[in-house]
Amino acid sequence: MSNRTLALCRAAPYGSALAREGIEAVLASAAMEQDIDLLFLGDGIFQLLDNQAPEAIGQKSLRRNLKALPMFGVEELYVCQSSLEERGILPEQIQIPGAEVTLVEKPGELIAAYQCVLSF
Amino acid sequence: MSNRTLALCRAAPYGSALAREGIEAVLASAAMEQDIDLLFLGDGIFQLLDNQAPEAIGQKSLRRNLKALPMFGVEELYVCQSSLEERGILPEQIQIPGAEVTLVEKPGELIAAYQCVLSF
Amino acid sequence: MTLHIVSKSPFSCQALHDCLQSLVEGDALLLIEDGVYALQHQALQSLQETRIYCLTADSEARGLQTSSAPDSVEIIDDTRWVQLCTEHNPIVSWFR
Amino acid sequence: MTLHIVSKSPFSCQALHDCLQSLVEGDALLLIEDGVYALQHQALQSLQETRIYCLTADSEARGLQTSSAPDSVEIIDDTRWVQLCTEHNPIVSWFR
Amino acid sequence: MPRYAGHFTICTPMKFSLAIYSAPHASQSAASALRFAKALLAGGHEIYRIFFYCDGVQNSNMIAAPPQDEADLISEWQALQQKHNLDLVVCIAAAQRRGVLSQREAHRLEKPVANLAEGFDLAGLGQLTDAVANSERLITFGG
Amino acid sequence: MPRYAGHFTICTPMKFSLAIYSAPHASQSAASALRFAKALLAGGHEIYRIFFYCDGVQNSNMIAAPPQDEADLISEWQALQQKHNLDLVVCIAAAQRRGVLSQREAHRLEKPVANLAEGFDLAGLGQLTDAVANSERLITFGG
Repeated sequence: MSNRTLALCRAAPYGSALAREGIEAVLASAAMEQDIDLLFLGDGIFQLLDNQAPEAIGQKSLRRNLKALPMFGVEELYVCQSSLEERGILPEQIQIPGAEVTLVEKPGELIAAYQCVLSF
Repeated sequence: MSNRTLALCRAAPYGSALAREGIEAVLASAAMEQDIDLLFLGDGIFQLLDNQAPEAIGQKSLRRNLKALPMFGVEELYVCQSSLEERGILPEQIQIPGAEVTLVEKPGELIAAYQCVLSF
Repeated sequence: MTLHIVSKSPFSCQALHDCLQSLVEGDALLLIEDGVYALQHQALQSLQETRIYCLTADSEARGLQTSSAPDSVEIIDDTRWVQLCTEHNPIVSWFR
Repeated sequence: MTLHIVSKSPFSCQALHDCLQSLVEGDALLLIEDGVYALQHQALQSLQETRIYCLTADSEARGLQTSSAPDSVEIIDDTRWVQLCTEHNPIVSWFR
Repeated sequence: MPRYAGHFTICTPMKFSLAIYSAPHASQSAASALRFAKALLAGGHEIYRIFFYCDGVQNSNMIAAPPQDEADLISEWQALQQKHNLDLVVCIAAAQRRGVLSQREAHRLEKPVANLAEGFDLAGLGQLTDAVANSERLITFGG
Repeated sequence: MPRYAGHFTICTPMKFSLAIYSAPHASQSAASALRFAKALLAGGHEIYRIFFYCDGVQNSNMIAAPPQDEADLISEWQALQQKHNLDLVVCIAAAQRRGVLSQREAHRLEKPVANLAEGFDLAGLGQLTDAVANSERLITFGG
């Protein structure tokens, strides 16, 4: 049995551990060659912002983990367009090398295409 | 030294432990005869709702703890008026026997009168 | 069809807002834990096309008057919760 | 004068909203942790009378462009944070 | 007025897995998960796995001692595990960070004591992936 | 453009207390509290007490073992305590519920092991009240 899985990433990085632990779960899944896609929605889009420098707050960069995604075969990242707009973030601020960012107008339609959704 | 203290209660009951642990801290303080007042603001006003029946979710009634406040000398409860209105709750739904509920229009002015604010 | 489970208060958290942005016609919405405070929130009034469910254990715990909730809300027990989960796929939790 | 410390994102949490409802003229607002996302939020634009501070460690951690923040925002280090706490009383934390 | 409806539909048994992210006392969601698990089993469904992640690993901390009149979720999970032979898996990395260790992990990490409750197993995130792949429904309890 | 201002004002030392409600790894707030405590001490201020409440009690769980490249807040609190003789008080009721026990509590509650880190003391909520009464500033770190 195999299930197409969507990781729904809604947590901002650093303030809570959820963003990091979500990406770790996605990487584990991708390493086992399970089909897994990511949808960044709400504050989750802040995970993708460039120029993160969390050393002074004693944390490791989460973007380093995100950059590992393409190496594990996750090459397409879905991003909720209205979440971006609400936060005044431009698409060029959230690029991940080796991955294609696809803006999603109707996240509900994307979600409906999966058998399993893991919320983070 | 003694400090006039305000407990700022913003958590809804049951969903998280913060509402309960906040009231427990207030009761401990009142039992030691420290001056402590309570301001219910935001979802904290839901702590005061009548007819709570949390047995089916495996919890004890938080209102029982609130009803103990007057016995420890806490007889005045401040409630943010706009928080009530935003949530469609009427003042008569949030009465605690033995305590007087005072609606507060400007919570900031109340807060400014205290030396210490404990947030819950 | 998706089942959306919302467990946080719409008055203090964006969970319901984000969920409603992700609703598709035919999806169902289940309110649990502090999510049941949505019964007091106007966002539900606008949801004409969505079946809305609310866990009775959670609304009773909080002393919420379900009689003032919109007609479209069905108050359900845990058995029905399980059944909703068998009837829908995927199941999406909105807990922050 | 009160120092209000907000540590949650205004886009997902009511902390900043509740805090602003409780601001009095002369109060100061300090953004820490996910509270620094308020730099991207329009709520700050309307605060003409309030001194606003933002922890540099937290805005840099998150890659936020402080250059686009309102002029009224002062980016501060931990030493200044301590000083703000000595200068204000009470100190109110808004963390949910 | 909302509708109160009685439902007695009999449905085909399904294979469920749960992912639990919250500690027993901090939020209600672990308690909700336990109630849901009981309702699943009562309804004749199969629980393939319950995966404890993030703060959810605290559900397996055997030295938690809630007051007598409060729910004791850890004991309840253990009782349910025994009765239905459940697969209760605790994420090993999340548990290490949060101070939930098996004897073996305590030894390996040179910590003096272990506190993983009986009935729970430490394992990697692969067990979550495996649960997703082998379950018809996966439900997340977080927050 | 916001103003970047240098401030070198010397201020009178004050007596601070902190209340910490969050576990080390779940949220950033315990780490913020630690940074703030260090800045307080560096500024010549006095810390009357640090009170760990709610999930904050996990800051004293000695068997937490974060990976080498992640912050180890428990050790950092201990080091700060030793250096400055800090009064680190953990709420005994909150700790019981969450599985953080001293030897004495473990014995009393008939639990096989204890995990309270050295440098921390278990005590009642009265110690929070006392901190409020005896400090010029109290700051809450929660969420």
